[in-house]
Amino acid sequence: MGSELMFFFETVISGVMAGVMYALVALGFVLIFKASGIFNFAQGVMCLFAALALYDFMAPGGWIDRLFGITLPVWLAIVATIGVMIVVAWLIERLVLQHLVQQDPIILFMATLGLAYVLEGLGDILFGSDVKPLDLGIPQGASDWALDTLGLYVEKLEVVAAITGAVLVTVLAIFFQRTRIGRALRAVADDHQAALSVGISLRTIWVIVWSVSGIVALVAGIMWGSKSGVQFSLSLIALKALPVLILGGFTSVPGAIVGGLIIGVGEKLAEVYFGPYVGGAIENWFAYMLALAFLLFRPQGLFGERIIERV
Amino acid sequence: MFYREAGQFKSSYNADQAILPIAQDRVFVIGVLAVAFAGVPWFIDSYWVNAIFLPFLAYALAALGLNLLTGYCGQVSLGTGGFMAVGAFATFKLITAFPELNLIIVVLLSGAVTAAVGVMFGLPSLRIKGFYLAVATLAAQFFLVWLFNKVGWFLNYSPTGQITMPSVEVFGVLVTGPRATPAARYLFCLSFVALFALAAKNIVRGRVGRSWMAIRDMDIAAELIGIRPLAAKLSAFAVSSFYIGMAGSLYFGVWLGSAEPIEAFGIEQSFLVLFMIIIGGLGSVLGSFLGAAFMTLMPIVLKNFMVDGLAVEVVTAKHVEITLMGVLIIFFLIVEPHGLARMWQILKEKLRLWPFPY
Amino acid sequence: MMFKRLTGALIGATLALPAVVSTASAYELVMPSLDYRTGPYAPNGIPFANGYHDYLMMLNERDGGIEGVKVKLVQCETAYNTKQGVECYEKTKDTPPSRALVYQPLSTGITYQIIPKASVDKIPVHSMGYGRTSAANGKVFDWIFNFPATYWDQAAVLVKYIGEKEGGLDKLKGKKIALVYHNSAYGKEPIRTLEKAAEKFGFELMLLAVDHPGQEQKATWLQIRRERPDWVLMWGWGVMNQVAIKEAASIRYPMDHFIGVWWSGSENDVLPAGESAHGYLSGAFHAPGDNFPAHDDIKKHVYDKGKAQGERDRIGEVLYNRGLIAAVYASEAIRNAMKIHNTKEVTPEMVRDGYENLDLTEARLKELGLPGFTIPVKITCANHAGPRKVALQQWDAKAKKWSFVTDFYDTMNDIVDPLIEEDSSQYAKENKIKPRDC
Amino acid sequence: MNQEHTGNDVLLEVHNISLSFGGVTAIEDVSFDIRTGEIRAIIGPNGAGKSSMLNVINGFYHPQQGSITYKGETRPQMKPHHAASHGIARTFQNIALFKGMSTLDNIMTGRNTVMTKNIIWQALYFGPALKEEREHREFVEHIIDFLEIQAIRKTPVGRLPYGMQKRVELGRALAAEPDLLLLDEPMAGMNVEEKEDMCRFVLDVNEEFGTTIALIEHDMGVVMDISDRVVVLDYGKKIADGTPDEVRANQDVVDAYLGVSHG
Repeated sequence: MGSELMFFFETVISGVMAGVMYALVALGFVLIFKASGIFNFAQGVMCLFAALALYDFMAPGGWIDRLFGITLPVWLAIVATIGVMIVVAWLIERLVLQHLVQQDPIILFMATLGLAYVLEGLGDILFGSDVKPLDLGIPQGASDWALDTLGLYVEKLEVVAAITGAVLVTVLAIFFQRTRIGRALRAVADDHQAALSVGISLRTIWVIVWSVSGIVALVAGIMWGSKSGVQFSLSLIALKALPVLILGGFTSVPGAIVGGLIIGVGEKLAEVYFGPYVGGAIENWFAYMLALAFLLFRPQGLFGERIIERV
Repeated sequence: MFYREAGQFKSSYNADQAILPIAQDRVFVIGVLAVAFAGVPWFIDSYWVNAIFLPFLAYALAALGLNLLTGYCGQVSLGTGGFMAVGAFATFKLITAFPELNLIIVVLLSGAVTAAVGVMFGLPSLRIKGFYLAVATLAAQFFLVWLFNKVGWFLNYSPTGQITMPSVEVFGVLVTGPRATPAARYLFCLSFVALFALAAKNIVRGRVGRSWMAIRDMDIAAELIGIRPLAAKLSAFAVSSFYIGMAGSLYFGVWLGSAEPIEAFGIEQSFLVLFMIIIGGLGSVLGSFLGAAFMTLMPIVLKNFMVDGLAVEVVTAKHVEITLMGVLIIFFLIVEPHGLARMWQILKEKLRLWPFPY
Repeated sequence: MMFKRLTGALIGATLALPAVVSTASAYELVMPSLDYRTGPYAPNGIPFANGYHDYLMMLNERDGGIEGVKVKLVQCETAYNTKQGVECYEKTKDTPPSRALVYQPLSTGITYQIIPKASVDKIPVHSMGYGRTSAANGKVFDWIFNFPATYWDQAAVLVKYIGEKEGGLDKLKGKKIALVYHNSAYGKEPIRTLEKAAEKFGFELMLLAVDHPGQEQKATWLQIRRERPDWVLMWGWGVMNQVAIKEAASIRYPMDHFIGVWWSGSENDVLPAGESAHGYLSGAFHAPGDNFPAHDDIKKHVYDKGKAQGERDRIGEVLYNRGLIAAVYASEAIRNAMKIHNTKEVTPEMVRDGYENLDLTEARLKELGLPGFTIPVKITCANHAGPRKVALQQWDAKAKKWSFVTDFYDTMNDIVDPLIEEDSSQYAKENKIKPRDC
Repeated sequence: MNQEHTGNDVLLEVHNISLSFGGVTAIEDVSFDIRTGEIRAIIGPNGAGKSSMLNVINGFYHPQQGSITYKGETRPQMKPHHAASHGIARTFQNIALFKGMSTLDNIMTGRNTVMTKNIIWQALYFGPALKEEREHREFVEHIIDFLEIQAIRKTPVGRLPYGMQKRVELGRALAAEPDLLLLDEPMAGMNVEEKEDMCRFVLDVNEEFGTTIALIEHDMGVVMDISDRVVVLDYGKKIADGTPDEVRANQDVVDAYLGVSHG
């Protein structure tokens, strides 16, 4: 009985950890949706692209190595990758978004599909399609202490991810609440015209928000890439973030985290306790069904802004 | 010079309500149909049918179905892959259980089954809107595919999980299976697509179509002038799923011939068809065709152009193809955000003035 | 203006579509290669495609082709996608002068697509150790070959190995074996065989499906941690393998009790897990490593001349060698066809005969510069699966090397044969095929 | 169509309606009636609850208290499509046309409640469906003639100027052949000429088709000119009800409009 209870805790903890990992991906979506109303289909590919760049900068035979004959240490590679993501954001604004201001959200959504294709193709051309084991020195494997003393299985990488996720959300929350740019971002989210009238350039805002989202993508890419190696499949984790998004609301940063936790715990419990009776592999649709059930009660997601209907 | 409507007067409302009120358009469409029905079958070979025409036709029908729902009724759905799977599996179950049943009836029944399933998964649309609905329809996508993959009955307990279409004759002509001639398979699909494109055009210009568009443009006002959201949305889901189900049936039965649920009907399908209608033109029957052509044929054109034409190495060509595909999508959206169909319309308007641009 | 130019280019490209340009006047052996160097499974597709490419190029460079007739390798990118695979098949099948001589479809989905088509087009298909298992029955599947062994043989062999380690097959009673499988047609292949074996030997079978792509397997491994199966088998593919091996290590599952199918046993799968993958086992039907004379020839004739598509230090990876052995089988079948039909201008029909009468002995392997690389293969009209033997290899994380740890085991005919018979006769019935007499 | 212009039978009556949104009271205990064939104006300062009242009448808002008697049937609330199919049509304060559709199609949607042919006939576009489509098209063409908007028949309404859009919206409401027409500020934002046109249409509708009209309007001149009776709301309460002259003389109304503080 005791071990059953212990196992239940383990399942819940795994769910929490998985949820944080999903939330890391979902955060990138939220940032862009919040500030520009764009559902960014390319978010998954951005994670892949960032992780590919990061690996490449540190690897012998990578671009830095070929161009300058050196490989970068981890921290410098991260800085360089952040630089790359900012350039990518700037290019996206310059070449794509700028020409599509005022279009329907669904058109912009389609444009992000184009972006996804471009980033995928460029990623392949620039960095190759092999599996790249990403080792930044993040501890991996089960925590021995937890396993030996508590008999509890906790993955170290995921603890790191959870802490990172928490820090990231806090930083973003402060960024949105306290800084001038953050307030501007919120203003843009509320009303494009109003934001323009107080003298904030929409274009600057978009570059900033896509950059931040690129950085979030890098964090997600590092965490997932450390787990499975950097490869094309990394771009598919975006699918895992979608139920989190609907549950938490497209516009809420804390929503992404809470949504991630609910989805993570929910799907793990379902798979472990209910899956064996129906043949398993139910996690995916269960996550969506769970999100759908929530939506039926709150059509705008848990933390989404309330939709008011008027004529 | 050649594209003029001046001098074409309508003397009755019937004529004014005709599908193609402008004579040149009529000639053009009849010409396209004539070439498609009478010309293409003469030169079509297995490459053209398997790589070009059947994928185009199957996806065009699916895109048409989704466009009815998303383009005309404004309900974004990402369940297309799942609904295509319903159509495909209905076809498989029907044709293996009743081998004597005419394939035409099987395809129609598959559409009907899918319509029923579509209505069921359309129910949340009464409360959930926009992208939330889109992502909610993913629940249908994942659940349906899981179901077909997991429950042996759907697969006729095939040990591998692959379903295979038996060879079926329609009016004495083989249309499925490896021995069916390219022309027979092509004509079978083409007939469905042409007929149901016409039906779609009719539906969207009648009462039902108007009620869908009313819901799309302003659902509250529509409700207040007496359009029932329930009936309008669910009928859109039903008709749309009917089309998508038939598309799934042709996709599996006539084109691929065998399929496994996860790969053939995965989430990528849902996105692909949605992108077809956006790039082709939301709320446009023509746009569904243009979008399907763009998304299915453009990669092949790019690839063949680079590999055969420019002798680029295959891998590089693939990478460049993906990148170019993205660039083209963005390019077309910037040039005309409302899709290829609108671009075509603008072209026609220019043609109307040609050769005097002002 | 821009638009107009674009339209022009597009029309030009469309017209170029069916163009199959034939430049050389001499007879050539057309060998299509349906590669997947892009997409989610690219990491596995690249080494295989390189191995296939390099061996055939080496023949061209060293011997002027097969028996002096040049090989024309026609590559086509499928991205492991069935629909693109169909396009590739249709595009390449009639390439002049010889038409496509043999297809290696390389994915379960594409194999299933090509099986009926190739039978009508009269082109042999070699789905080497994958695809439709019952194609082993040559009486029903005239054009399909899947030697040297099938998934079902492999499942049987893995049970045999486990039995041996437990001290005899009778000791399997009461044991628990888990199967972690890719939730697709491919992953479901071994289930029937394992169920039959479980029935016969009395072990408990635990089935755990993992959905594509398989980056999140927490729930699966939690269940393994709770149930503590004695052995874990895996039918995984792509990123699923890497994650599974890491998860297994995390829950401290003993690696030497964790056995993958031969598609879950490449360097790609174990390297990301680092040290913790040490001792992981997988099925195999050919040796790893680049220490064979054939590899030296490849380095000399392909890499030194700058005709390679891959990197030199990746020669000899497991999947590279798999591509290589596929090319060896194909070229030997063609050579055989030339001998049987006494012509250098072989057609796909002749190559089929070449495959059907293939007898690749150890002596011949030695001549080819691959002594001990794999087991001898002898194909007959009735048996398209050949020897149906499987060995196990193990990963040494310190040396970063795979190596054989067992000899080749025979399959369990009493379990697998009836299954093959059942499935192939059902296929024959559904498709109205009258089995040949052999 | 040529009903008697009686002015005596009560078509609709609201009894003691109260409506609030999350604690904020929009309408408080309001009762009044609308007689068949009359033009009934509802006036009051901004935020008086006029639009809310219309929304209650055609069922979009559900009042917490009170009941509605329409054509002799009393119920606490209506469903919007029920109201629509029983002859209540309306226009909106902020134009609520279907922007993606042409003028003709917009007005045709007004006929939806009386069109019956099912989707299969429509898909065939043949026989009964074609006949039905043509009959309704003819009816709609009458409205188009009546409103003098022939030239913009095929124009997408999104491209029309504001005044025209208002007219199309009126056309859409008329297409339903309503017994009771609710007009929410039909002349807001119009110039004098457009207002005159609109007044003419409203009066013509009332006289030619005998349609009962309830309208909200801010332009007092217009209200006093065209309406038969006026009800005045202020802060959600009814403060006056009667003929234009009676209302004009009411001290509460004068106070409300001049902004004299209450009580």
